[in-house]
Amino acid sequence: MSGPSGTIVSAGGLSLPPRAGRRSRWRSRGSLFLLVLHGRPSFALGYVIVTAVMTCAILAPWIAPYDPVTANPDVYLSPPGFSHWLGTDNTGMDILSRILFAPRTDLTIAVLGTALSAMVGIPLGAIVGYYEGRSLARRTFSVLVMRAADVLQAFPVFVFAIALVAVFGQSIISVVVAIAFVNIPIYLRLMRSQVLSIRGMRYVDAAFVAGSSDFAILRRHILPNAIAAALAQLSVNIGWSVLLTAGLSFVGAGVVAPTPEWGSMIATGYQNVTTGQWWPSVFPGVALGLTVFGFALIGNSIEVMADPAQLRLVGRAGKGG
Amino acid sequence: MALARYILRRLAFVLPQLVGILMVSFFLVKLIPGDPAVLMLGPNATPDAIDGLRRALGLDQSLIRQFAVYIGHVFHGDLGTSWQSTRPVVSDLIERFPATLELVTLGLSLALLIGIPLGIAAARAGRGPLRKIGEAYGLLAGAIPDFWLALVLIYVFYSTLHVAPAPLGRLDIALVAPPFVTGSLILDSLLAGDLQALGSALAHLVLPVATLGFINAGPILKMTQSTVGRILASDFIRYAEMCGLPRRVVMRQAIRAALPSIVTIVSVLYGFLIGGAVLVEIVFSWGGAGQYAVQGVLNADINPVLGFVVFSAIFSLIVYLCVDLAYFLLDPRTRG
Amino acid sequence: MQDSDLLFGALSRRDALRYAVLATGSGLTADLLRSTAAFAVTPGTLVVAAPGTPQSLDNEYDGSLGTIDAIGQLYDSLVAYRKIPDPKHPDVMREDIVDNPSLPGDADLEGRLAESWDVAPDGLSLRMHLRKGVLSNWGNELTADDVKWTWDRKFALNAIGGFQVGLMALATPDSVKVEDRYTVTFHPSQPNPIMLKIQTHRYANIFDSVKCKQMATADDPWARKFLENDSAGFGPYRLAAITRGQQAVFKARADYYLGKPAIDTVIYKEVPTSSARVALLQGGAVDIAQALQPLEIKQLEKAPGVKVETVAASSMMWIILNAKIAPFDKPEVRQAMNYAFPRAQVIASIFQNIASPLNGCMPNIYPGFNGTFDHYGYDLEKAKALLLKAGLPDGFKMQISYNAGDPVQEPIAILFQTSLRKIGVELTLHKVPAGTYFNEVSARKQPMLFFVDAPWTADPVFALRLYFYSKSFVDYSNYANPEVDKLIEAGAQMTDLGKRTELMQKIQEIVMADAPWVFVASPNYTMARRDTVRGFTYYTSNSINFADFSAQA
Amino acid sequence: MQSQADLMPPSSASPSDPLLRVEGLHVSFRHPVDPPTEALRGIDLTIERGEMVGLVGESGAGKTTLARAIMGLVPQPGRIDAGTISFRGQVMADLGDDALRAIRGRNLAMVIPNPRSELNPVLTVGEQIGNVVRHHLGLGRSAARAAALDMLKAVSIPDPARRLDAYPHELSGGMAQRVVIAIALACSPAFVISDDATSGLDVTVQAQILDLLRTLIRAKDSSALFITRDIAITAHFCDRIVVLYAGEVVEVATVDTFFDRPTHPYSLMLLAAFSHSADLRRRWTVPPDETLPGAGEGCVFAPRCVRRQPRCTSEHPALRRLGDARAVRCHFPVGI
Repeated sequence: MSGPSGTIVSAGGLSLPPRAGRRSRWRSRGSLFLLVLHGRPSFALGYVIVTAVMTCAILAPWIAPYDPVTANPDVYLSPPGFSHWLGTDNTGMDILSRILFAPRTDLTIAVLGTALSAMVGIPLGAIVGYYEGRSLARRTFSVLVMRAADVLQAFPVFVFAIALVAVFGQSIISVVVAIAFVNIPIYLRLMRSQVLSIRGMRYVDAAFVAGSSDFAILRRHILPNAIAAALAQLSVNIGWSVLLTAGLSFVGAGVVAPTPEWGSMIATGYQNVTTGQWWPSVFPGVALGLTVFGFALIGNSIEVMADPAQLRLVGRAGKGG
Repeated sequence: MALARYILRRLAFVLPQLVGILMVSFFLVKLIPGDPAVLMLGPNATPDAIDGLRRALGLDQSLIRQFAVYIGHVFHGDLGTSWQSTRPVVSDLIERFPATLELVTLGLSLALLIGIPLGIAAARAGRGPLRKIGEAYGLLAGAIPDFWLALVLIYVFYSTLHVAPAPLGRLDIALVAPPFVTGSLILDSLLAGDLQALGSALAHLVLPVATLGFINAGPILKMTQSTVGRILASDFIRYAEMCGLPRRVVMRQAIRAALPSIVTIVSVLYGFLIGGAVLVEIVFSWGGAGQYAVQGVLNADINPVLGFVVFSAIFSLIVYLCVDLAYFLLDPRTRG
Repeated sequence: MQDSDLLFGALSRRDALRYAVLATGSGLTADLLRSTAAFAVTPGTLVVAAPGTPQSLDNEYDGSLGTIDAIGQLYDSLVAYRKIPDPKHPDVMREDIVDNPSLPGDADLEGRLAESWDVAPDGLSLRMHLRKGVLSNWGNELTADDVKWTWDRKFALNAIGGFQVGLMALATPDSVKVEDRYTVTFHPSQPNPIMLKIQTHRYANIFDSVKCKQMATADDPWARKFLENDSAGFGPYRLAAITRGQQAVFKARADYYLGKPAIDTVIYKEVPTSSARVALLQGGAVDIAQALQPLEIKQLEKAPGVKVETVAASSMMWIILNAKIAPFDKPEVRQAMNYAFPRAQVIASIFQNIASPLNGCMPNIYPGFNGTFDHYGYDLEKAKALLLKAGLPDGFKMQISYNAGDPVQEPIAILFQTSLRKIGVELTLHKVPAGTYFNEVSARKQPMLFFVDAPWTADPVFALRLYFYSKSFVDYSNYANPEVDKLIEAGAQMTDLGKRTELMQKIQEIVMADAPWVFVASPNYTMARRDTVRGFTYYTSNSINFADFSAQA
Repeated sequence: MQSQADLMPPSSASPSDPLLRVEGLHVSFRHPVDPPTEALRGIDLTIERGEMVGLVGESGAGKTTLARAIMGLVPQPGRIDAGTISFRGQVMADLGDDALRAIRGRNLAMVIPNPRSELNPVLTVGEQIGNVVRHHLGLGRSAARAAALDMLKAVSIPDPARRLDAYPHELSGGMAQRVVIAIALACSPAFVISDDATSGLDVTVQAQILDLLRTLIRAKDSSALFITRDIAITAHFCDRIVVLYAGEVVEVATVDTFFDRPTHPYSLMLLAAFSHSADLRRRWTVPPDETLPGAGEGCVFAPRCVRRQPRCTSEHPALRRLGDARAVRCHFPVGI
């Protein structure tokens, strides 16, 4: 579990100009994207990995050599070989097929959990940031929300997540809820600090003076410029959530067996490592690590694209050679 | 005095937070299915006995009332009893918390030893290969599940190479643990002058500490790199360069200025790892506090979970106080 | 009070969770533990690696493996089965549990705390003549009062002991009568052919009433506090120290009435993960490793310096089919489940053949067992036909609960799931933490659960009454067949062995046809030890007696 | 390229090397998407010992870039494409990092604007002055502290002994500026660059500081380059004036001749902007013609020039010598 490491530390440096015409903005973003990839080929690797993993998830039924949840005790614990490239587990299920199917579970949980937390955390953080220092009622609201976030974050993440799963029962939905809960404070804080810094800018004051409503100011002027940091966080967070999911499964609080899922595969396989069969747990670990790595790379690339200071470095590296 | 005011403010802030955390955890774990009275009495209990115990435990009262009673007990240092260990949670935790603390402290120290120099080197390297290595390490360390790394380390160093002791806890099974003083086996065996126990404790620490160190060096590296990088590009370092100060002096100033950020991430990691190292604890059968809490959750044993939350909240409180103290010493601006 | 006896090692309530909560072994392909290699077995000391230390030392309330083991060392019963060599392993001794109608109580017993015994032919009284001069670990001499107090306590506390009181068919505490200082008589309220056999039960141990009364208080008249943490018995060992979660140390008693045991000190270490126990045994750090996984046992068989003996045992693994929950209310569905269970594959792959198919509804090593009623071969066609007959041609959705603390249950469930899918039954796996697993079982609210248990007393009345008598607390399948109930009630009073056996066979035939369980396996008992340790004796309680062992220098 | 002799001021006809010589300096900034922008395009500049030169130009003309290039610290995405900078006859580019550091702050010092963000926030004033003298002059701690105290006295900071232990955030803007001057002059450098040193201060404080700076520079017999947007300042403090526009030197003249008879239209525009005559301002200021390319073929000032001729947009003017110590980059200089 890499907890806080999932947080982008320097995201505060984002400062985008008020948005120009939609088209030009996207055009420049597009070229930016290519440029960043060109400047840091490793970022491209991130997109390749994640695309590959997603492709596996989608195409698994067609590319997996075996059914991922059909046991075949005749070939239990076969080492990697011709008929089972990555070997089989203790019930004779094909490891490769299970690894290929696993992102369906892992990514679904991670993406849903992260999306849910972003959907709650981003608007809430924006409102809290926007309300801070305004009228008493609004200030009280934002203070209450922030204290609640403190409490949530002070709870040991892992114990909290397991407790949530224990309460709601072992299912994918429970894990999604647990992941969403532990991630909400991250978005909440990120958006709040972004909004706080943008709120102080002239063009926001101008809109305020011009009589725009709070909602309009938030939507039109603040959110578009504050959201980049959250987007960068999103990718990193998906990776982190995959790790958390796997960790939960590892202690048996994750998905129901024999759902193909990397963490539970590692956990199940571990019993067999004891008696010399390393393959059931080593391969899923590699797949898991690669996937998280890919998402982290993408997160980094978004971060770089959104941070002018870092862009300069990239540009130099790109042009300079 | 400024420092005292600081600490008081922190305390005033933390106490309600502690109650808040307890409240959330209390109601959360109360929702976990499983009747403690049934579990405590076991399968042979008659319904009468169960009802009696429920009354004795106050389980027949409203949740709010139960919570009030619990909080009252907590402030008297009573965290209840674990039905699994049949012992008071406080004594269980006093035994187990130091185990976790020792592991986490050493793991984090190793992470600092790896992360800070690499982070500084990467920040200095501009866009050279060191920076790439630093970045790759940061990403990789963040991507590897710690429990998996622990398994691989065990497989390599214990099963295959036979250089590490069996991952069966903190001390060789044949040895008698030194008398309990601090709870840290290193310190206790030193105090007792038991070199054999010391050696065994150290040997058992190697793999779990390496696991935690390697993984957590990632965020420390990232933080160091970005902070030192930012500081190296900052006005005052540029000014120091303009003043022609030697490279090492400039670097020293930069690192000194980066310290508060590093202290912050270390404190966050420290607090996180108390509960977050649980998977590593499990893999190494460490018998630490996190493992205790997780078992509590999984087995509807409420008091250990709440007790763990209390302990870790108090621990976080102490860590954050230390951080404030460090800030106070490191940054003159906070003294104003 | 129910299944006191039933708890099979690894799966008992409390300590199972400690060794198992999470699938996390440790040792991997264990080899020498470098750091412990130096720790050779000290002569006279036996180190046992167990899943858990005893929870409570009071057998009234605790049936976990650690407690079961401890009771055998600290206490003694009135009588015990005579030992004979195991037919397949001449080195291994086991109880001679074969019924012998020429002997009182049909059982081949030897005296322990009792020197001799008289069983009334009508089965209405059992007189025990106690051995004289037997001292407890507190130095008090054994008297009839101790036996009386022991049973009074069972009456009073009415937990596990209450169950035994029921088996003995004792109506009131007065049914146990002290005749003189060394004679005591049990008077069951109805003819009871198995009352002598029940005295062999590991939990029919006798307390030192003098000490216990000293330790009793007004709040605690039966010395529960004291007996939870200490002992007052006539057994071969005394408790030297106990640190729960770490170890218990037992010391041999020089004044034990059968002579001081060969092993002077026994260190009973808690090593929660089974792979860790394997590693320690291989490294020589421990002499005996208990409760190992099939693959680990296979691995140990090849290990140098280690001796592994695996013998047919009384424990059974089955899947409870709750007869009160549809569709298991229909016998056809329950039969279909048995036909669809890939038993041979499970035995071969998951159990590594260190188990035999469970071919009956009681331990197949017990007298009176009949294996011919088991006709459940793997036959999906038959299963489908049965489902059709039950009106479920398209199958159904079902959930199976399994114990996270027992590593073999999940793969078995997965194999079953794969097999059931072929007849349209969609099985979902429900993992239950070891610590709360027993609650799920005893609550009887789940449709399908794994269970592992063993009736300790080697008698069909005892075993069948336990699981299939509708008034039994242990009838976890909610199985209720009036005919079976009647047969059990009749059998329990039938003093004639031949007729009793007939009744019991009839019950087995009916139960096997009714299939309240999926009959899974009869796992062997495996003793994995250093090859310097001798004297393994198998007991139907699936636990060990330290006094049987000796160590070679 | 203009020959060096053309720019030699008459007063320093000595055959020895000038104190600072910049030849054909090109600096450009790289951008990720757009082509690089040229910040300096062929700067030639010579400064003699004891001379004070004013460098004027509007924001973005390249003044600070030039100053930083002289210090050997081109700001981040920029780099020197061509040209040399020699200090006391030594080509800076040939010096290693250590040698550069030894010169910087010791012989070549810079006074910066907005010093509160440029001073190290966690070091006291005394430590920061002391650091410089310790490393450049090899003084011990106590000697450095004494020297720092002397410098604080020299820059007329009130209560210098107490300020020695003050942190930057405890200083007012004016005081911080004095501290920066103290740091710059602590080692009696041969050459001081003042980069808009007083831009952020009140007008009265500005005058005090500039007076102080000039007095101290004169007292130490140093040379100086005064970078400013405020052309009036140069009139008081400098011997010569160099006008920078869009990275090019457009006019060089002694102070007297410059203010008497400016020749470049841009110089006139600058002067007009500072005059009280609206008429004058109107005469020399036109709205920039966006249709003309900013750079490239013609004169860089052409788009804003009131005297633009067709030639101005097609031919890039060279820096022409107009007699002693005087040069202008214009096809049609004023009054010639």
